[in-house]
This record gives sequence, C-alpha cells and structure tokens, in this order.
Amino acid sequence: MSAPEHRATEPLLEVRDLVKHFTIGGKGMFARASGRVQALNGVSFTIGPGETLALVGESGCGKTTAARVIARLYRPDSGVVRFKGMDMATLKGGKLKSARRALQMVFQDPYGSLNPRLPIGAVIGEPLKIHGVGRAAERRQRVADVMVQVGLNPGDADRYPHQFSGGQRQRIAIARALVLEPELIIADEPLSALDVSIQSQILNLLKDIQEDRGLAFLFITHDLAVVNYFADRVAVMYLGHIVEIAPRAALFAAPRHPYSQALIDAIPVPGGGKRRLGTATAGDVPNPTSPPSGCPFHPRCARATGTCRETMPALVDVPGPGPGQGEHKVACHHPLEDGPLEDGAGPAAGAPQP
Amino acid sequence: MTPRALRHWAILAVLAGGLGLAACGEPERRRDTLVIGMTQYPSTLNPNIDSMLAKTYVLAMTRRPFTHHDADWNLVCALCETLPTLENGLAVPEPLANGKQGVAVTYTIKQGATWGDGTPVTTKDVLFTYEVGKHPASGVADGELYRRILRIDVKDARTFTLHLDRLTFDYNAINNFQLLPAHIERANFKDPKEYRKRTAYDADSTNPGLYFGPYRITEKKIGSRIVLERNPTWWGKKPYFKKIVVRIIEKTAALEANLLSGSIDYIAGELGLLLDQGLAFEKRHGKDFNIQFKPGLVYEHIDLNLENPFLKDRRVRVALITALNREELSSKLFDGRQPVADSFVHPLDWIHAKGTPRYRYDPARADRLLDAAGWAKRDADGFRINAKGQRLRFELMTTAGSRTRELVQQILQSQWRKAGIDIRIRNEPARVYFGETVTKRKFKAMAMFAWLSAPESVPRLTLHSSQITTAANNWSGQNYTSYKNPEVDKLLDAIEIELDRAKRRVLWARLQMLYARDLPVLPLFFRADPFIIPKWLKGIRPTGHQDPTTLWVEHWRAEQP
Amino acid sequence: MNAAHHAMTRTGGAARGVWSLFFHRLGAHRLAVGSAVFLAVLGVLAFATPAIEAVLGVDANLVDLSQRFQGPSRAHLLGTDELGRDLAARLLYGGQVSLFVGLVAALASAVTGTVIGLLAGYYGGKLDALLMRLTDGVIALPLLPLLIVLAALDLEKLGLPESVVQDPNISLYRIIVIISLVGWTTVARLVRAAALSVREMDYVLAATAAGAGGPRIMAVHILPNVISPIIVASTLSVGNVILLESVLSFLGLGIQPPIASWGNMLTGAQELIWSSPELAFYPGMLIFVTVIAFNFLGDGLQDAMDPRAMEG
Amino acid sequence: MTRYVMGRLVESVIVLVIMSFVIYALIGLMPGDPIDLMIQSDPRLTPADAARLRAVYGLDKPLVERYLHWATAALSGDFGHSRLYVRPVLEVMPDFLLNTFNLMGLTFVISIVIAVPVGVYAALRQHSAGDYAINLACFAGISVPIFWLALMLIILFAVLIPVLPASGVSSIGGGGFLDHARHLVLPVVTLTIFSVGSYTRFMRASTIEVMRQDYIRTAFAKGASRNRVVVRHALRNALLPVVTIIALSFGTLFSGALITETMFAYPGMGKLIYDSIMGNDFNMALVALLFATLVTLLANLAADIAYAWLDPRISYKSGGGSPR
Amino acid sequence: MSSASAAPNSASAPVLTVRDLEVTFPTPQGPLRAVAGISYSIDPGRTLGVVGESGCGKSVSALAVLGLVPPPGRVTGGTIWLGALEVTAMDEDALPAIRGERVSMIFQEPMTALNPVLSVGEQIAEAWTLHRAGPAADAREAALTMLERVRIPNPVERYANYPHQMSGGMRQRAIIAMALACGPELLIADEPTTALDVTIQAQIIELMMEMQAEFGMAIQFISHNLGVVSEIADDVMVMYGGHIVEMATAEQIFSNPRHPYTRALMETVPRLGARARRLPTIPGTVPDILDLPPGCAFSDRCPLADENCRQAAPALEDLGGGHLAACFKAPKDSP
Repeated sequence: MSAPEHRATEPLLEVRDLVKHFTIGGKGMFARASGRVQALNGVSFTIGPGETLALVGESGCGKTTAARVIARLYRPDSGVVRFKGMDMATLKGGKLKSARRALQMVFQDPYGSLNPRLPIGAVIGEPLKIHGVGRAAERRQRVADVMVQVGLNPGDADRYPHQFSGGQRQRIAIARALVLEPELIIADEPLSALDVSIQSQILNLLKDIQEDRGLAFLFITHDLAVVNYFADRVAVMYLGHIVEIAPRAALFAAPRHPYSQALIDAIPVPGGGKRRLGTATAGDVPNPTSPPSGCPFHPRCARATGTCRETMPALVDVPGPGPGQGEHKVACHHPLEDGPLEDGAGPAAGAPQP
Repeated sequence: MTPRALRHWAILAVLAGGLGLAACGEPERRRDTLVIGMTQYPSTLNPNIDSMLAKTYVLAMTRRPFTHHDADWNLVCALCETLPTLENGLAVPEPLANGKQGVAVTYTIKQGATWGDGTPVTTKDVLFTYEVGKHPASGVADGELYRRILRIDVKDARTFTLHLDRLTFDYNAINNFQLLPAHIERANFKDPKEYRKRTAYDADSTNPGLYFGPYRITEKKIGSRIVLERNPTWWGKKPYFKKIVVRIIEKTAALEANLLSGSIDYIAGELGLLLDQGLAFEKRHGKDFNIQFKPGLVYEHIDLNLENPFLKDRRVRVALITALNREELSSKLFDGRQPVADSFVHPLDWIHAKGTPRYRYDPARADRLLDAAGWAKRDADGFRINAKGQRLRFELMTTAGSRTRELVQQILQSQWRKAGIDIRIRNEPARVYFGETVTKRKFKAMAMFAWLSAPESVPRLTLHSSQITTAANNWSGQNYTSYKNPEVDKLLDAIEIELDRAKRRVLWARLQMLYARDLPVLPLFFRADPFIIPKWLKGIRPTGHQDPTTLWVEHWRAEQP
Repeated sequence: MNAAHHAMTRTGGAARGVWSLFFHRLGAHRLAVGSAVFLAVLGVLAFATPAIEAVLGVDANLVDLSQRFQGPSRAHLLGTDELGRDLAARLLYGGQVSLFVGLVAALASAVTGTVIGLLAGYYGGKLDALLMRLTDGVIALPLLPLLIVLAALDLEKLGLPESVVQDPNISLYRIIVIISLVGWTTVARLVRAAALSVREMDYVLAATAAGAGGPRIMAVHILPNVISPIIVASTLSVGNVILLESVLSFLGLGIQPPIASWGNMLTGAQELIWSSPELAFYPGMLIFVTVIAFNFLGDGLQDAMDPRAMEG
Repeated sequence: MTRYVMGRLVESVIVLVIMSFVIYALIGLMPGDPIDLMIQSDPRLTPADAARLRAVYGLDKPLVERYLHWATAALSGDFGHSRLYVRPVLEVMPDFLLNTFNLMGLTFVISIVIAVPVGVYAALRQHSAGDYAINLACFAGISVPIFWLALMLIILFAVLIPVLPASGVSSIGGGGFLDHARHLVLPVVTLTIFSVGSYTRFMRASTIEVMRQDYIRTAFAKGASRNRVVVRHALRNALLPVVTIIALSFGTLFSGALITETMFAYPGMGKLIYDSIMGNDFNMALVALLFATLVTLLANLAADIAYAWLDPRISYKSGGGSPR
Repeated sequence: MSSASAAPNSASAPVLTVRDLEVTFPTPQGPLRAVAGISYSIDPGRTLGVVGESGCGKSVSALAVLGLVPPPGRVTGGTIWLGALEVTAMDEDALPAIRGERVSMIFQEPMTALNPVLSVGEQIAEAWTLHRAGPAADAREAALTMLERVRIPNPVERYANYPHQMSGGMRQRAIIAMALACGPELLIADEPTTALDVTIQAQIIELMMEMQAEFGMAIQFISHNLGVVSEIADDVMVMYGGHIVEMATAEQIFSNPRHPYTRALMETVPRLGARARRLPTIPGTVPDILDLPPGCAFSDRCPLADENCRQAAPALEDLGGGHLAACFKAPKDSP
C-alpha cells in the first residue's frame, strides 16, 4: 500500500463546502414528481497526490453528484473545488481544458460509457485528439501502449465496443482515462456493473495502475468491502452530507457514525452463515427531495435523540486517541465509542482454504 | 378477451358501421324534381353585390333582368313590356347641360310582375334599386350603369324613364339593372355601409318576397346546395318542375360520378365539365344523354407583354402565331368544338368582320420572320439565339390546376419548340395569378387566360391606351399588354356612340383589322361548354353568351321517351 | 431472460460486425428487402430514363396530337397520354421527379431538423426553449396560406439570379424548399429527444470531462448515435413527401407541367378517369407502391436498428 | 389542478392572439385581393368600381390597421363578416363545424375502435402471418393518395354498385338520421382507411413495448391468464402514449379533411378554410383557423389531463414521488 | 436438499424437482443452450441458493419452472415437477393456475416489476383473486393482511399507493406480499436484492427469512452475490455456462468448496477482514454460451485444467455427504 506517510503540503484536490441542488421534474404540475433534490449539502474533503479517497454511500446520497461537480460536469451552487490550485468551478476555456487533462473519469456502466459508434482505438485516443497531443502516428502508439498496460490487445484497436465483454470494456474505459497521464482519476462505481469474477480483475488493474503511476483516486462506491482493498481514506456520505471521514483502517476498526456501522453490518459475507434476524438497520433511505430535519440519519438511528431531530451535527474531529489530528472526523451528536468491532458483525474468520 | 375476440370486434365494427347503412337504398325520385349539379357555390345571392356566374345562374330562375340577350344573341325584354328603341320612340336623345348627347329611355314593368310575397313590382323598387346602385358604399360591384343614369323619372307604378349621360349604341341594354324589393330591402339599407352584410338575400334567403321569377329559393345549405320551388306569383309560363335542386360538387370527376349514380340529373353546362371530359363522356354515354357543345363568348387568348424587349418586335409576335397550328390543336384536343379565334370577336357575333386577316399555320413564314428579326442562329438545343447570344425564350403563365389550359400550354410549348422558341411554363394559383401577376402586369412575356364578354361588347378596358395598368393609376384598367395605338383609341370612342349598325360594322371591322395586325394578344379559341342533358330533359337551349340557360327555365320539362 | 438476452447480444456482436448484423436483421424483414430492391430498380430506371427513351425511340415530351390516348403498342409500351406522349416514358420521368423531390426534400428536412434538434438537445436551456417554440410554431402554422405565399414569392426580389428563376425546374425546387421549410419538425423533435438522452450517456460525460467542446461532442458522440432514428424518420418521410406532392398537385400548388410528376399526372388524369382510367391508374399505383415501399423500408430499418428487436 | 388548467388556458389565449396576427399577416401577405378576383369574373367592372369597392371592404388600409380594427371588434364579440358567404362568420361556421364534427368524429371513433384491438392483436402475434397482414393493411392505408382512394370508392360504391350516395351531406328533401348516415359512409370510410393505419401502428408498437416490461412478467408469474394480462395490465399502459397521439390528432378534427371534403362535396371546415383563403375571405379564414388552433390547444390540454388520469405517476401536486 | 436423482414421489417429497432441464434459444448463430441439462430439487421449507454469473442460465432455469421462458426460448428437454405435478407436461392454458398459487416468483427490479397504473393494494389483491374465489372485500382484506405481514407500515394507506409513491425497499416488500398472497409452496426469487442499497438488502433478506418461517415455503434464491446467498441459503447450487458445477449444503460449500470455479469465486470477493495486496482473480471472461470450450465449460479459465478437462465434460457426482460437484479434479471425501 502506498499511502503517503507525509501528506504533501498542498492537496491535489480540495473540496470545500460544496453545495448542489437540482430542480427535478419540469415546471407545471404535470411533472413526474418535482421538487428540489439537495444532492450536496456542504461537502468538504481533500485528496493528496497519489492518495485514494473512497466516497461511500447508498443511492441518492450525492456521491455521483460530487464526482461530477469536481469534474466540472455540473457547476456547484456554492463551494470551492480546487484542483492543483485551480478553481474548477470558475475556470473557463483553455484553462479548464488544461485542468481537465490531469483529471479523468471512469464510469460505472461499461456499456454506456463507450461510444458504440467509435472503434475502441478512437475511444481511447479521443482525449489525445481533444488536447491536440502529438501527431496521428504518435497518438496511435500511445493508444497501443496504454492498451497493453490495461491488458488489452493493441491489435483490437479497430474493433467496436460491442465486440468486447463488460470487463474488457471497463479496461477500455480505464485506458481512455489513462492515456493523458492524469494525476487524479475519479472512478464512479467502476465495478458494480461487472460480474463477480471480473470485478477482482479490474480492481487489481486499478491498483496496479495506482502503484505504477502514483495516481490519486477518488473512488466512489457503495461497497465497503471493495473500499477495504483500495482506499487510503474513506468518506461516508448520507443524503448530501459527509457523516464520517477517516483513514481506512480507522474506519473499519472503529466506525464512529452509526450509519457507517450500519453499512459495515449490512455487508453480506460469503460463508458468514445465515443472517441473524433483527440486525438490519430499519427504515428507508429518505427521499432527497424532502430530507428529514436535523441529522438526516435520525429516523433510522437507534441512538437518535431530540437534538438529532433538530440540529445537523457538524463534522468534527473524533475525540480521544486517533490516527492523527484531523484525520478522523464524524458528524454525529452521539458518535459510537472507540473499541473493537462487535463480534459477528465484523469480518469473517477468513476465506475458506482450498 | 382473446385475440380471436379482438379480431371479431374489428370486423364487426367495420361491418356494422358500413354495410348496415349501405343496405337501405335511396328512395326513387319522381320526375317533378330536377337536380342540377354544378362546380361553384354562389357566395352571395344579392343580385347587385359581387359578381359570379354561379349566382347569375341560380338567380335567373328566380328573377328576370329588364333586358337580356336571347339565345340568338338579340337583346330582348324580360321584365319590361317593350324594348325601348329610338325607332319606337321609347328612347329619345336629349342634349345635356354639358353639351354632350344624352338619352331618355322609358321602360314599363311587365304586367303582373309580383314579388313572391304578393307585393307588386313597382317603380318604387326601381327607384330603390337606383338609390342602392349609385351609393358608393353599398358594395354594388358593377357601378358603371348606375353612374350613367343621371336621374329616373317615374310616370306611374309601372313606367319609368331613365336619363342616361351618353347616347351609346347599347343605350337600351340595362341587363345589369337588377331590381331589388324595396319593401324588404329598404330597412336593410338604412346604413348603406352595412347593406352588403344585412341584405335579406343572404340573411333571409328563403324570404319569398325577394323573388318574382318562375322559382323561389326555399332552402339554402351554404357550400352545398340550393333548393328552389315554384313561385306562385310568377306571371309567365308555369314551370314543369315543382322543385329544382342545385348541388355544388367542385370536382368534375365527382360531378360525373354523381351524374352516373343518379344523384344528379343534369350537369349545368355553364359550370360543369371541361370540354374534353364532355367529349369523352359523349363517346361513352352518348346514347343516354343529349350532349351539346355551344361555343361561347369566352375568349381564350395569350396576353403579350409588349414591354418585353423581344415581344416589342411585331415580327416576333407574328412569328409566334404563325408557328402555331391552332387548327390541329382545336380539332385534336377539342374535336373541333372550340373554334379557333382570330380576334376578340366571336364568329357568331354580327360585328364579326369576315375580311379580318387570319393567321394560319405557316412555319416557313415564322422562320422567315424570326430570321429577319435577328433570331437566325440556333444554339445546341435547337433554340434560336440573337446576336447577343440571348435565347429566344418566353415565360408562358396561366392558372395552375386548370387542366385544359395546362394541356394547351404544353401543346403550344411543343409547337413553338419546333420553331426554335423556348417556352418556360410557370403557373400560379388563380388567386395569385389574377390577384397579382396579371393585374399588376408582372408576367414577363405571356399570360394565358380568358375574357368573358357579351354580344357586341366594346373592348375599351382591354385595348384603350388609357386603361394600361400602372402603379400610378393604382393598377386599374385591364390593358395588361400595354397596347397603345391612337387609332384604336379613337375607334373605341367612336364605336360606343355610333348608333348606326352599318356604320358601326365598318368601325368594328377596322378595329378587328388593327387588332389582327398589331397582335397585342395571341388569339387562341372561343371556349365551348359541354351541356350534358339526359334524354328525358327537354327545353334547355345553350346561349353561348354570358346570359345563362336558366333564363328560360320555365321551358324545361321532363319527357319520358 | 436478461441473462440469455445479454449473452445473445454479445454473441451476435462478437461473431459479426455491426453492419452484417444490421443486414442480417434487415434481411429477416422480407418486405423491407423487397421494398429496397423495388426502390433501387425504380431509382435506376427513373434516372436512366433518357437512355431508356433512346433505346425505345420515344420522347416523353414529344406532343403528338395524332397519337392521343393510344393503347399499348410496340411503339408505346403503355400507350400514350392525352397529348400523345409516351406514357411509359412520362411515368419514368415522373418517377425521377417524384423520387428526386421526395429524397431531396426528406434529406433537406433531415439536415435542418438534425441541426436544430442537436442544438436544442445538447445545449438545452434557453436555446432549447427558443428552438422548440419555433418548432411548435412551425407545426401550428396553417400550412395552406404558407404554401400559397411561398408559391407566390417573387424569386427575383429575393435576390436570386435570373438563371435560377428562369430555370425550367424552378417549380420543382420551390416544392422542395416549401416542403423542407415545414418538414423538418419531426426530425428536430426526434433528434432533440435522442440528443437529450445521449447527452446523459456516460461516454458523453467522459468526453466532456476530457475537455471536448460542444461541436465535437455533437459531431462525434451524439450525431452517430441518433442517426438511426433520423434515417428511419427520413425514409418514412420520403414517402410522405411524395404523397404531399400529389396533394399539392391536387390543389394546383404542386409541380407544374410540363414537368411530369406522379402527383400532377394523377391529378391531371383523374378528370379523365372515366374515359382513360389507365392514365390515372399507373401514376396512382406507382405513388401507392412507392410510398408503401418507403414505409416498409423505414419499418424494416427501424427493426434492424432497434437493438431490442433481436428475436426477429 | 384548477390553477394549472387556468394557467394553461391563459397560455392558450396568448398563443391564440399571436396566432391570430400571424394568420392575418400571412393571408394579408398573399398577393392579390378580392377585388382583383372580382374583376376577373366580371370584366365590366371599371377601375373606379374597383377603387370604390376596395374602400367599402376596407382593403385600402394597411394590414396592421385592418388587423387592429378586426381585433377590436372581435373583443366585443363581433368576429366580422364573411366576404364569401356574406354572413357573420359565427353564423356561417356552425353548419360546417357540425358537418366536420360528424365526419371526423365518426372517423375518429371508428378508427380507434378498430385500431386498439387490431393493434393489440398484431402486437401479441408479432411476426405471425396475421401481424404481417395487419402491417400490410396499415401501410397500404397510410400510403394511398387519398383523393385517389376517394375516387375509387365513389366509382365502386356509387356508380358500379350504386348502394351509397356519392356526395353531399344529405338527400334532397331527406335529412333523417339514416339519410345523413348513408352520406357519411363513403367519406368516413375514406378517412378511416387513411387514419386507422397509423393509429394501429402506434397501438401495436406501444403494446409490444409494454409487453416487454417487467410488470407484465410479474403479472404472468402471479397466475394471470394471457387475456387478463393483456386487458388489465398491458392495455392501459399501452394506451398511455397512444392517448397523447390521439388527443393531439383530435385537434385536426376541427380543421377538417380538405381533400376528402372536396372529393365528396362535403361542406366541412377543411373546405371552408381552403375556400376562404383562396377567396380572400380574411375574417372567415382567420376565425376558422383560430378555432382549429383553439381546439388543438384544448386537445393538448385534454391530452395532458387524460394522461394524468390514466397514469398515476403524474401528479398535479409537486412532491409525491421518488426522484430516482 | 435432496439428491437430484430423487423421484418426485419418494418419501422426502421435494417441492420442486427438476430433471435434465434444457432450455434453448434459437439465434442467428444457431441454437443457444442457456440451460444445458440440469437436475436439482428443493425440499419443503428449505432455501436453495443459486449462484452464478451473467449468462450462466440461473434465471432462465427459474423461469422455466413457471413456464415463463421468454420466447423464442423453449424448454427443449427434461422435466419439472411441482410436488407430483409435472409442469413440463401441462397445457399452456393450465399454467396460470399454478403460478402464484403453488409457485411464485419475484424479480430483480422492484422499480419496474409493479404495474405503474394500478395501486399496490390492487395488485396484491389481484394475486389473491386469481386463485381464490370470494368477494372484492375479501381480496382487499387479504391484501391488507399481506401488507401488514411484510411489515409495511400503515397498510390501509399504502394499499392505495401507486408503485411510484413507494421506495425501492417498500416495493420489494409489496412484491413479496403479492408473491405470498396465496401461500405458495415455492418462492423463486431472482436476484431480489441486487437493485437495492446494502442496508435495504439486509432488510429484505431478513424479511424473506421471516416469511419463510411464517409461511413455510421453500425458496429458490438466485443471486450472483455469494455473500447474500450465504446469508439466506440452506443449500447452494453453483452454475456455470448453463451447467450446475457444484451443489451442496451452504455449510459444505462455504467451508469446503470443491469445484475450482466455486473456490475461485469465493476468493475473488473482497471482504472486510482479510486484506491482501491483490485479490486472487479468475482469468478470462464470463463464458459465451454459444462459444463454450468442448470439454468442461470452465476448462479455459481453470488453473487445474488438463487435456482431459478440455476433451470431456465432467458429470455432477457425489463427492461424499451429498456434496455434488462436476469436476475431474475435485477432491473426493475418502470413504
């Protein structure tokens, strides 16, 4: 693992107080459910060079919105996105374009993320073309190189995406993200659409790349188990808020937010035996158009009190001995105590031996 | 619901809707009703407002003008007792205050003329009609006659004298003096500006008091049909048919289908089939119908734009007409039923001058003329060019969708092509063509259309140089060719006031001579209307002029063979 | 079902190229294939008319009043029309004109509609609102006065050179322009809707994130992926244009003689329907068969281009 | 809901006002005026007459002034006089409207009654011989030149086998229900043949789409028979998009079917509009076109309401649903 | 679980017996055997977890049980018994009578599996009405009861809700209520939690377990997620390329997977506790059913495969203790 011992002075990416609301449905009353979705409600975090931050949460928590705001696919309503010292929210034209060279994305659906009408060589080479890198021959060479790197046969450059399997397509998407040699890759659920046996291949690929190139990753997922393999730090999101952010080990060892705990508890473990009844967190994920008052998790939280219903807790340092000042923060009025994971809910005894 | 049931549904829906209704046939009509089919709906029924053939056709069954032309093209009295003439003393020339010669003409309303509601037709109606006719805001279309009437002296309830401002040869023709019922219409005329909207002829068309002819209108379905029934107050011969229905079917093919299916009995020749349809119909159904073709006063011709640099040259105009084989066109396309025209004067008109030069098909002459006019060379396509390399090309326009004209157009194009003349056809919908292109002289070279006229009508509007339409005179006048000939101007002025037929004939001959020589217009032919009359229907006698056959509707009858 | 379907999609794709798959699916649509063949033959015949005329020794524009309404003969395969012209040759010329008008007007509509739809769908917002109101407006405009106004426009006043205005085919170009001016709305709406959905596809996001600008995204990413509905709609609209031309002819606003189009031949012949029904029959049937062929072809293309219509 | 409808109505009024000017301007921009046409039909008309008549009809005033004059009068309920029919336009229109309503309404109902079951049948038997036959028939109907079809029907049913009247609205003297109905058969059949094809194709496509949905599989899985699945689960969903199309086409009901009306000498709105445009009858054309526009706008509104009624996912109130 | 060779009328009387089931889809490239002759059975009250990746035939085989293989796919071989009733011999028109009554099915997407234009309550009531005679009020009553039993709060209010007014978890509960309305012997759940969030997934799994305790039905639970299967299944069946490659009790499978595919599958899943630098992987891609290797379907990805594996397809055989696997290399229990 290449988590840097010393954080570089300047973070590669700094996100501060990001707010983004969407108006959904059209105007008029015949819209299919309309309202304002509060996708991001003051999200802040940083990513250092070469560091991997996992953004974890369930559907509708705002993690994908965060990724897109950072990549300037959306403009934030307010807040700051500083990438390599540049404010992504206000950049324009050539500066935005050059900022984008260093920041690439990988998407969830390998079927939807490749233009079906372009041969994959063109798909992978497109960023080079957009940024006017090299001549055609050089570009071809770089595409071939990166294809080899992600485990594709450069001879397949003229084939079309539909001629590849899901896993191969995800490799193509990764190759496209790598071809400009970015410093940060935002990977939005890159595994969840893949078959189980393929997920591990791609996960390993991402890991290899990260190690080879010292890339930083913003890794978005709903699967905490994957996070365990890949992230340096983890931010847990719930309904547009970051409710806990911590180094990986610290989070898994001692989650402080009840929601983090619930997420960990909910992960089914192969060979973990039958589920014990009554361990699942009750309640539904709330509707982001009408979030609960106070702490958004309070309707599902066993520890909720009157305060929770009224005020949103701030994201503050976890008290007591921790991994380091400012490393572990939680937004909870009644955070869980420090301590080892409870039995049973924790990791299983280990993988069965063949 | 199984798919099988769905299928049954569908079939049932069609069957129930369609065939069920088809099963019950139309009741057999007795021969006391005549159903006439025609292609145009008369928009207004007021005899003085607007002007269209369909209205004239229908109204002729319900009322009569004072004077009109009979089937032999003689002026006769219809509502008056005697046709006033200088000879019988009912017309008396009188000098006017301005020194010009006027005329006083005395008419007596026919004995027994009574409006359908029993009110007698009197001079009150005459005065009222005059009042309406001369009022500028009343919306009367043809104001010329009323403007010419200086005053009307009423002698008694039936006799009146018109004082006209000019003594012209047609001093006694008041065909357009369309009598209005004062006892009904006066109230509607209170506000003359509103009269055309209030007139009872449209607001209350079935009011019997509006009509005094053999029939009166008893039902009007806008755009679809008009039903007429016998008028009990009619003074003349009792009409045979109890009821006459006029149905409007615009498409001639549908009109024909209706005739064959029996939904209509007779197609009005005036507003019915095209000539070639009539010819084709004759071939197929000649034994079931009497088919008459009456060449009439519809003069098909091509107006030439004399400001066109190529057409300014008379040699070119003469070449144009000698390059045409109009006889072949007429004989092949119209079975010879539409005689070739040599001028605006119909051969049946007494003013027709036998000695007028006639242009016959003479391609050699056309070639010579064009060579002489500087169009000797030919280009790669075989068309003539001049020294400047310009092609001898003309744009020939007419009304789009008028099939006969389009056919003729294509024949002309093909004939002229042989003479090396390039014709470009460009047609426009009637409303544009007549509304803009022709009236504002926007056609570049040739505009094909027809003039309707009456027996011995003076072509002042089309030939007098004062009638050239320009922006300056607000596009008034109908001299669209911009024809200017001082002698023609003089002749036109002279003809109008020449009372002596023999002298007039000389003037007419000279005018026709000049017309033929100058060729401001290429005469084509006089149009003939096919009258398709069932064998059992008797008494219809096509006139060939603008007065419709319905003026003699009381003579129509059914006769079983 | 998903699993099987999934596997099939992939298998089909892996085993064959996208085009061979497309042709395979189209091939399964026998009516569409038949239609395509018919239209191809018709196209070749229509555009080879001068050569065919030369071979048969006839002239479609040669008026011969002694040869009116001739029945089929060696000299005139289908007989002659009311002006003694060779009917077969005129039908071929008519086909040439009808197909030309149909294809060009459909193409022009498609191009206009595509540009407007792409701009509206990709940029969205105010531009979208503006363009869509324009589209609604054009749809709501009463066609008839518009057609008449357009048919009456003085082209010289519009600044067109005389050579264009004097062109014998000007009525044909007029019709094409008129139909294109009102015909683009369907494609514009289709493309807008497709662009709206493609715009949200990850590969567009990926291109945007990589720094691609609007024109590039529209040209490289959106257009190729909305092309199928455009092709289908355009194919169907060729048929509609041919029908519309015949209706315009019926109203006297269509292509003017002596240029033959099936529409004006049919309109002209309907008045002779009783005496010479064949004059109406041939153009009527040709319009019908051609339009239906374009409809079948469009339908077949739609099926062939629809990724879900696998089980065909 | 009420507020929404009110809002839409206000919107419609604005559209109508804009449309009224656009239509007026379009007709006004067309070359020529009624007087020119009158001259053509009566060559005796002198230039002085023409000028006088132009003044009488107000044609000598600029277009905008004429429009404003019309609009002011219209506000007080006077929509003007038809020049062609010489009656107030509101008096002329009802007859035509009623005819059109009978013709188009019947066509509309019959088309739907045929299209829905046939479309569903074809969809359920996709790629069967029956489906092909239906498709063929649909395309045939869509592809036939309508005036040609009308003529063929007249020849067939009025001349060769004279069972039906060839034209008109009713027989002379007749006018009973049956008589009117008999006159409607041929035009209705013509229009139905022309319109049923596209409705059927829409219904078929929509049903095929719906039959692919998960909830159809769910319905099968809980033991619903095929017929029940089709009627209870598929039909309503399949009708949803069709309702919109149908409601939109409803607007055209009142603008009539010009070609069919012409062929069958059936005085309906299509002909009224065409004739009044061709005859330079500004007021008539304007009011008739505006009426057609109004009906279209109302039909759109009705389509939305019908859609909302059929599809519970669409609510009048905001909130309610899940955004995902 | 009973042995696949058990006859339907034997004493153990499984709820479902599938024997040599084969489902084929015609494709332009030739027939596609989505299910290539599988045999299994489920005993009353037991939960059989079916694990496999996309295209392995797990869903198609389940659909075959209800006679719902999507056209043009067809059952081309084998038999299926529900108890003593041979489903594969039944007339098409008779099948609706058993669907929902004796065997129910729930699907992956709760968002699309409910009819959007009918209220949730109506749809549940319909499931009852289809198999039970009785007035509408009874159906409503039954539906309300079911809503309550699947722990949907405010059943009366929710009865009138349309699907779009519910969250994904609630809808899946409603679907379960619908599936269980007539108390079927067998519930087939095809990836019922895949589309749900992890916290909701846990709730649904708990619900299904509770329902099984209440209603006593057998469950065939299909999932690609070994963890989920592990949480709910008594027995596990692993499918690959249309074949069953391993079948045993959950305990047996998870503690001692015999088939290399099962083993690899388990190793590749990232898990919370153990954290290696790299995850073990299965090389290659998910198999293309039209393009399977000639011998063992897994042979081209199997680290143990030899020539024999590439030539001959191994049969499913008992390795001892009812632990079945189809692998030449699978270690057998020593007798």
